[in-house]
Amino acid sequence: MKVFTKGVFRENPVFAIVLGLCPALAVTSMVWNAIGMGFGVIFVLVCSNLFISLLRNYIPDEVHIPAYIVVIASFVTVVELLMKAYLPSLAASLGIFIPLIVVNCVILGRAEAFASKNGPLDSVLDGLGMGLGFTLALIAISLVREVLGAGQITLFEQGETLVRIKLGALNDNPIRVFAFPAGALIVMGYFKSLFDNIMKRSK
Amino acid sequence: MKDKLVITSSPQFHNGDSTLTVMWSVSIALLPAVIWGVIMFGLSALWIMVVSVLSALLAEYLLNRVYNKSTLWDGSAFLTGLLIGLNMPPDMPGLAWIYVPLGASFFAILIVKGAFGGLGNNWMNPALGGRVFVFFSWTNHMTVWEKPLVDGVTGATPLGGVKSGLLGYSGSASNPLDLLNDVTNSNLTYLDLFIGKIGGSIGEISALLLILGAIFLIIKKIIRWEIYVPYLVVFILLVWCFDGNRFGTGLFTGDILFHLFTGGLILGVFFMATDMVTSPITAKGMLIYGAGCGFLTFLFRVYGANPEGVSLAIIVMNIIVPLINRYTKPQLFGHAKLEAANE
Amino acid sequence: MGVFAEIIGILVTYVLVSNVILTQFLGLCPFIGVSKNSESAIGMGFAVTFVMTLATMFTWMLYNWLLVPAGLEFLKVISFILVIASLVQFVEMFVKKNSPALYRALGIYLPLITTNCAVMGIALLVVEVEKMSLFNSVLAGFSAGIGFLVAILLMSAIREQLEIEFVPKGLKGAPIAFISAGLMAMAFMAFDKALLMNLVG
Amino acid sequence: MGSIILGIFIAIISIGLLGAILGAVLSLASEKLKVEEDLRVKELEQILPQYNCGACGFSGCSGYANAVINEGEAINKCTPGGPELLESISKLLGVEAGNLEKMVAQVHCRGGEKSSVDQYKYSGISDCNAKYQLYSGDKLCKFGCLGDGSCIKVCPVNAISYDEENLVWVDKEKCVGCEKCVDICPTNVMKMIPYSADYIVACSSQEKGKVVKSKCSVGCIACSICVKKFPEAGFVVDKNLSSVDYTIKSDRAPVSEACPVKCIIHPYKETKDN
Amino acid sequence: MNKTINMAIKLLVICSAAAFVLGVVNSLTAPEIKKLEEEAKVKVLGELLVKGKADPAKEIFVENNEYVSSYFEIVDNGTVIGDILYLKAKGYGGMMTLMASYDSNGDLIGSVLMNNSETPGFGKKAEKPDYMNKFKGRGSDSNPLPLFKYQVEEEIDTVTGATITFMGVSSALKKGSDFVKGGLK
Amino acid sequence: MKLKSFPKGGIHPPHRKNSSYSPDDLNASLPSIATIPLSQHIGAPSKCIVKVGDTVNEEDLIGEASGFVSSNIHTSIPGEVIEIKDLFLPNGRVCPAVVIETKGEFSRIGKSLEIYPWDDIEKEKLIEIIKDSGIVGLGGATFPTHVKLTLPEGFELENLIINAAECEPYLSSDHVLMLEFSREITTGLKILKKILEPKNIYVGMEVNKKDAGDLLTKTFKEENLDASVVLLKNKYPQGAEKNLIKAIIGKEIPSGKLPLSVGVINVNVSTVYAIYEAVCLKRPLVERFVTVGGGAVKNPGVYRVRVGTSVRSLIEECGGFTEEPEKVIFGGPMMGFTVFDLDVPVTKGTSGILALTKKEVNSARTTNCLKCGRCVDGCPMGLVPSKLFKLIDHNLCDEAVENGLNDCVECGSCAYNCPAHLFLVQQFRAGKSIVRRSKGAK
Ligand SMILES: Cc1cc2nc3c(=O)[nH]c(=O)nc-3n(C[C@H](O)[C@H](O)[C@H](O)COP(=O)(O)O)c2cc1C
Ligand SMILES: Cc1cc2nc3c(=O)[nH]c(=O)nc-3n(C[C@H](O)[C@H](O)[C@H](O)COP(=O)(O)O)c2cc1C
Ligand SMILES: Cc1cc2nc3c(=O)[nH]c(=O)nc-3n(C[C@H](O)[C@H](O)[C@H](O)COP(=O)(O)O)c2cc1C
Ligand SMILES: Cc1cc2nc3c(=O)[nH]c(=O)nc-3n(C[C@H](O)[C@H](O)[C@H](O)CO)c2cc1C
Ligand code: SF4
Ligand code: SF4
Ligand code: SF4
Ligand code: SF4
Ligand code: FES
Repeated sequence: MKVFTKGVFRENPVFAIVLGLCPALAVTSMVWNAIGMGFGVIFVLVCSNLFISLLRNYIPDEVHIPAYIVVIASFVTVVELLMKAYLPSLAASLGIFIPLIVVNCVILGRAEAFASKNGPLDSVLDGLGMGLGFTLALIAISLVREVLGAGQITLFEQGETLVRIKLGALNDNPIRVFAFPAGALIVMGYFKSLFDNIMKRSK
Repeated sequence: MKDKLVITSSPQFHNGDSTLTVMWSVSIALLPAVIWGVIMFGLSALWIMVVSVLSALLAEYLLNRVYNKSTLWDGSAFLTGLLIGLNMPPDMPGLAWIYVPLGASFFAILIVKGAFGGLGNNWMNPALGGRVFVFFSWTNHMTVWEKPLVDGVTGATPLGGVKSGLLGYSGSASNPLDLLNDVTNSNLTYLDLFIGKIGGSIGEISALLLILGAIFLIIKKIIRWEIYVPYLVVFILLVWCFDGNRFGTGLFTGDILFHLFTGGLILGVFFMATDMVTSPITAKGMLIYGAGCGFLTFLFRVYGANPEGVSLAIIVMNIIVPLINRYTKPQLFGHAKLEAANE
Repeated sequence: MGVFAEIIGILVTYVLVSNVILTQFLGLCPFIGVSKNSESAIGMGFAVTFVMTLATMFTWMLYNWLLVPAGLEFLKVISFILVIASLVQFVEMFVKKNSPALYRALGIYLPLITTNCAVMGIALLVVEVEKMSLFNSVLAGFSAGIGFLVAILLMSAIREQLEIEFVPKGLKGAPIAFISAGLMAMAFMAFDKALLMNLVG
Repeated sequence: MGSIILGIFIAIISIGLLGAILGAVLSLASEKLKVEEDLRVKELEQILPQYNCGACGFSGCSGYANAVINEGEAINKCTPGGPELLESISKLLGVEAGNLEKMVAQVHCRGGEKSSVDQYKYSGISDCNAKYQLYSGDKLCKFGCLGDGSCIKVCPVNAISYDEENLVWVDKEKCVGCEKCVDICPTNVMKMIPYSADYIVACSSQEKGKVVKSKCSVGCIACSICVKKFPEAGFVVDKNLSSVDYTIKSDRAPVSEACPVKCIIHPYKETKDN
Repeated sequence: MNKTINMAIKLLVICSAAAFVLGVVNSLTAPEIKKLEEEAKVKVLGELLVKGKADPAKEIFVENNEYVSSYFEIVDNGTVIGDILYLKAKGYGGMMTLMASYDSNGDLIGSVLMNNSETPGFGKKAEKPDYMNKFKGRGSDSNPLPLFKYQVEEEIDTVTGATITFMGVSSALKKGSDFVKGGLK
Repeated sequence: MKLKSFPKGGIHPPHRKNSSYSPDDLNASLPSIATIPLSQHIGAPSKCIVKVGDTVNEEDLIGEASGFVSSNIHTSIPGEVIEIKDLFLPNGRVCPAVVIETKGEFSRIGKSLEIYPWDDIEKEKLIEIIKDSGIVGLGGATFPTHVKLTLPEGFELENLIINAAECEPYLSSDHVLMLEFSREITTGLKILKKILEPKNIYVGMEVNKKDAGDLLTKTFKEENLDASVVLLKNKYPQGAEKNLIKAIIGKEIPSGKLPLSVGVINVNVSTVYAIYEAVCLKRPLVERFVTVGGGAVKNPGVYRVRVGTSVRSLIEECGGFTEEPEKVIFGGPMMGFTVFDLDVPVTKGTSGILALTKKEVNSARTTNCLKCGRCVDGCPMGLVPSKLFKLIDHNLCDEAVENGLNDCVECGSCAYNCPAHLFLVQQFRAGKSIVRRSKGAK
């Protein structure tokens, strides 16, 4: 259980380790994008952790990095292709950040640090925890950003199906800067500060 | 005889200037422009400035409470609020006249200044940070221009008029003023621009009154020539050289007067670029910074998508100030020789 | 408008208008992680520039000369990352062997670059989205690297200054760095595309 | 269907080849370009988390490993690794904490606003070292705590805070014994004591009892009651000042009671949180 | 050397396996993606055509025109009733591409904003059909295409804060109309 | 004529000098009780050679130099030692002081001056006399003069620079001295010339003392001394050794080096006069010129005061206070020290005693630094005081040293102009002390 929860909070990849920032900031102007991105990452993390922990004894040490990368890249491609085929508008708004999951240091880091040393069950749990932590962080950032920057919360969007809560006056004149990179970074700054303080208290 | 004398470290006396006097002097220097804004645009302008100043003070008060300080009346928050007010369009629809200046002041004081530790620690000009924030957030409100009340001539700001005018223009005007008059059906003169009978932000329109305020600050040795002179010189030179191209009159035909008296240049040059907190600390650094501001103002104003260039130019230069400070340290006394000797 | 204008255009685009960090959200991890002091920031900046230039070149060739003719565009992620990872490793070994001084200055930043999404991001961008020519791609890679260098250099100067300012305790360190970066990004919105268009056509 | 299989086939061939070629090149290169490395660096690198995040202030995990081994960098810079990592590094490098008793810092002065007499009206920086430049501080007693908290500023773990009399006080649970506060304190009133110390003599004045009395109501007047009445309790009076010999274990509560100026006190108590 | 070969072979195996998996996934998703692209094209043509048919394959490229890059004909029952133009326009976020269809008089039948990097909430509004509807049916000398914002009714709702996009779109559409009226030259 | 000055930094505080005086009234009255500290110089404190109850004659030795860099101390009045007590000196140090109550005869008062010939005395012997007379630098640093005058073997001195800049506001002791004793100063210079054999002699002074400069030039000519008066701009700190030398001969003393490294010895003009007295009158240093001034003093003026006289009696002599002073300062307002006790005695280094009113002090609440750069403009040493301040505040003293902390001469130009009223100089002193301490620990 600890394997699972530490990724969610204490070792949260975005807030504690400050990695995987680009997607955390780039795709968080809409909650739905954050959810989509988060699930992509969870999928890749879980699958690659599982495979790597299964294969860990067969992969020679000298080429373990390229081998891991290939495994990860394959799952990333799978995500990309599936998303393009079945969730095209999400794929369009996530843009190159889907293929970039492959360079998200969290994933390779977990493969190296955890999956290559632990059994499949633990590795899957670890991947799930880390991925969930990542997703929750993204959702938190995107909630603030979409509410302030667009005055709405978009929970799902595909074709004609749209689950979106509009927030009255804010929706008419949202504080648009929060939808831009500038706002993302500022929101992230305050989140990080908040997170640090909570961690300090809980110690 | 008192029982105890005051013990301090040397020096034991002081020239008498203080943060307080500096900040309030700037506010006083801005007073003519404030009054002119109200005369030209009426009470709506006054209310906008009241909102921005009050909310700046409120934000400062909140920070004071959180960090246990007492800087509410040191003049800096007031001045920031005032400058924000002066940088607002004179009329905004609906409730925008409340939430736009309020948003700008809050962003300026709480984030641009407060997050860094308050007065003196911020690297970006708070008032301009706040203004740019609302400009990008509520562009629709920030680009609506009302007519001046007295001798009203044009709705658009001169620069905005010229910029959008140029897009679809097919007339024969060969300088910005003619173009403006042509597009907006008015007959402005350079004197109108200078005195401030034009559209624009509340406090930017009257070059004359702003220059008077600036002279007051120059006399009081509050603003430094190392900033405003290179700013003006570089800007004027570039305008003179290249602005004519836009009107098809070739090099060295730019309309200097038009550019000098429009678009908040004077306000920016003398009151905002000179903010000591966000400008370099050495004279050499200030020269570089001033020149950079001039260059960027020209670039943004003449080639950028937004009609305004001054505020963006200054905050972009603010980013570079720490770097400038790092590379323009003065030569330490007695070290030049030492280094030479060591080599 | 000749080649010259095009070159300037690409440079300005990737350094200012579409700065990798401040407008594209690429390469933020090292940007926050390695900007605490200027020396390492400069080292990182040059290392990124170097790798990015090479990486865009190799991936462009791979994509346009191998993947596209064979109809294998879907393999771009896996092949790009292989190329980039190997490239970084190779460069690292090469520099270490041949120029220990350069290695000390730049090489130590190389391992960080494999997981820097700016490298991969720009490589994908130029071949897939922008569909540039080889020369332009390499130039774009180089310019994006310079954009990274500029951003991280400015950031490091700001952070070094903040180090001795009286930033509130809770915001010291990474949080204030993010906020500063946010303000930088806001100011960089001044460099809009229209500016570029009007300048170089 | 055929074309699909053909496509997959081409994919396998080309990526497989790419992988093989790159693998071969890299392995060849790694042999040709091999540089001897300190094995310990490699080992340390292995146990670091490999996030290469730069949180340690170095260029990635290997940079940090290198700095630890070759430049003697502190081993606690990797925040992502957490305490477990710290433990394994210290195991690897054999840097043991040792079994000496933990020492903590404490202020040996209780002359707060109410108890001590001022010499002059100070106006200047609120910092002990700065104040010390002017006649060694504004208190009449030159041995006491100036109360401006230079120590608070340097303490890396925020172990020092003000108590209700606006004198500083160390929380011995938080203190990690780095002695930074001892180094910064201009009056040397901050001293190290064992973690287990139950009582301290909260005064540092080496002046004669009478003089002390005129300057501060809680200063040690060297009356020697603690020594004479309780010879077993381990108190020593030297240079007009009593102190405790902590190697002697004894019940010191009665001594504290007996001290006429009440400067023998517990080294732990509540502080204002601020 | 043995080691090298060993490593190369292992990587080869891993890569091949990965490529195999991806090949399979790709073969499953590729038709789906293709279908989506087709649908998008049909939708665009639907907005551009009221009647008649167009064959994009017969695209004619135009040299040295600041606004029109290429065009192809709309054919109804064998007669050419108009043209579809690819237009270039200057927007806030750089160059934009438009597709616009005109009848032979130069009246606008329909238009769609294609590639652009305008700001969501501002210029991006021009992607919406009701934005373009403001231009529909205009173009002849008696009913000219609007060039300035005030020439469009209810301008406040749709185009506020995006003058640059508007000017870009409107001038491109106008130049397109002129191009058609001028006999495609 | 273009006035010389140092090129960089410097400030222009108001002069507030008052150099009117009447020659007859120059001597302050003799103290009935003199408190004479045993450390009035840089270097090792002197060793006390009297005890309570001893009777001493005027100008008797009471403290003996306890090393090479140390100085003799003489009593300024005849009488009985009634107490030896610890005393806080204005510079914050504690040292023992001998308290003497007047008794017996003053040896010189009312007697005609006897001028002893010195032409035949050798160099070494002259330095010996200076040492025995307890002469220390009177420009403020109180560095034992005999040490300064002892040149390294075979060293040929280029320039002797006499510091008569007196750039501190309020102070005019050196000015009055020069107006009154130009002939004696000239003789003192001749003695120095014999000891040091410099190629050139310059007397540097701010142009506000032009009258004294003209008088000196005239006297030099009459006395056939080859020395030139250099008039300098009124700019603080023109009198700081490094800046003075830069202004006059254009050379910069390398950081951490002595003036000797650019071939200069720099002596204050009062010190020159003290040398004259020691050699020609056989009189040790027991008296000096002190400016009493400041808005709170009724009759400000310049007086010749015996070492050991208390501030209280000196101020009473000037008519007392007109209003309560905010601060009482030893020295000038830029570099001087405040005191909390009016019983502190005048020492060899006391060039002025100022009682400033609240209005003159102009203090205000400190705020954060505004980065206005006025401190940078004012600093004659090319430092960035605002940065140093923050570095020290963040305990980065080593970095502060890299940024030139130890080059700061504590002139106060930075703090004088600082709109944030930051205590810059105090911070630098604290920083230096921390650095010194940590160096000592290592
Ligand atoms: C963040 C931002 C995004 C903008 N996006 C667009 C845009 O997409 N299209 C456009 O024409 N103008 C855009 N603008 C430009 C401003 O809206 C410009 O000032 C406006 O076009 C002025 O026209 P107005 O008179 O309609 O307000 C943008 C401005 C900002 C600050
Ligand atoms: C520790 C120390 C040693 C000195 N040694 C010499 C010396 O050997 N020769 C000399 O001419 N001056 C010496 N000086 C005197 C300095 O040159 C200078 O006159 C003195 O520090 C006072 O200068 P100021 O008031 O400008 O600070 C020394 C000063 C100090 C503090
Ligand atoms: C800021 C500053 C100002 C000074 N101003 C004077 C001055 O006005 N007159 C003076 O004689 N010495 C002044 N001094 C002291 C000189 O630097 C130097 O110590 C002195 O001239 C040496 O002569 P002395 O050893 O005879 O005192 C000043 C020193 C400093 C640091
Ligand atoms: C000459 C001068 C110009 C100033 N300009 C500005 C300004 O443009 N914007 C602002 O927020 N504050 C300005 N201030 C006030 C103050 O410096 C500012 O609030 C600080 O940046 C806050 O740290 C100015 C102050 C002075 C003395
Ligand atoms: S213990 Fe020392 S450093 Fe701490 S407040 Fe007291 S005097 Fe200052
Ligand atoms: S500075 Fe170090 S020794 Fe002092 S209290 Fe803090 S942790 Fe303890
Ligand atoms: S006190 Fe030091 S820092 Fe300040 S001006 Fe003088 S030399 Fe410069
Ligand atoms: S003079 Fe004062 S406020 Fe101005 S920069 Fe220097 S320290 Fe800061
Ligand atoms: S996620 Fe982009 S660099 Fe880390």
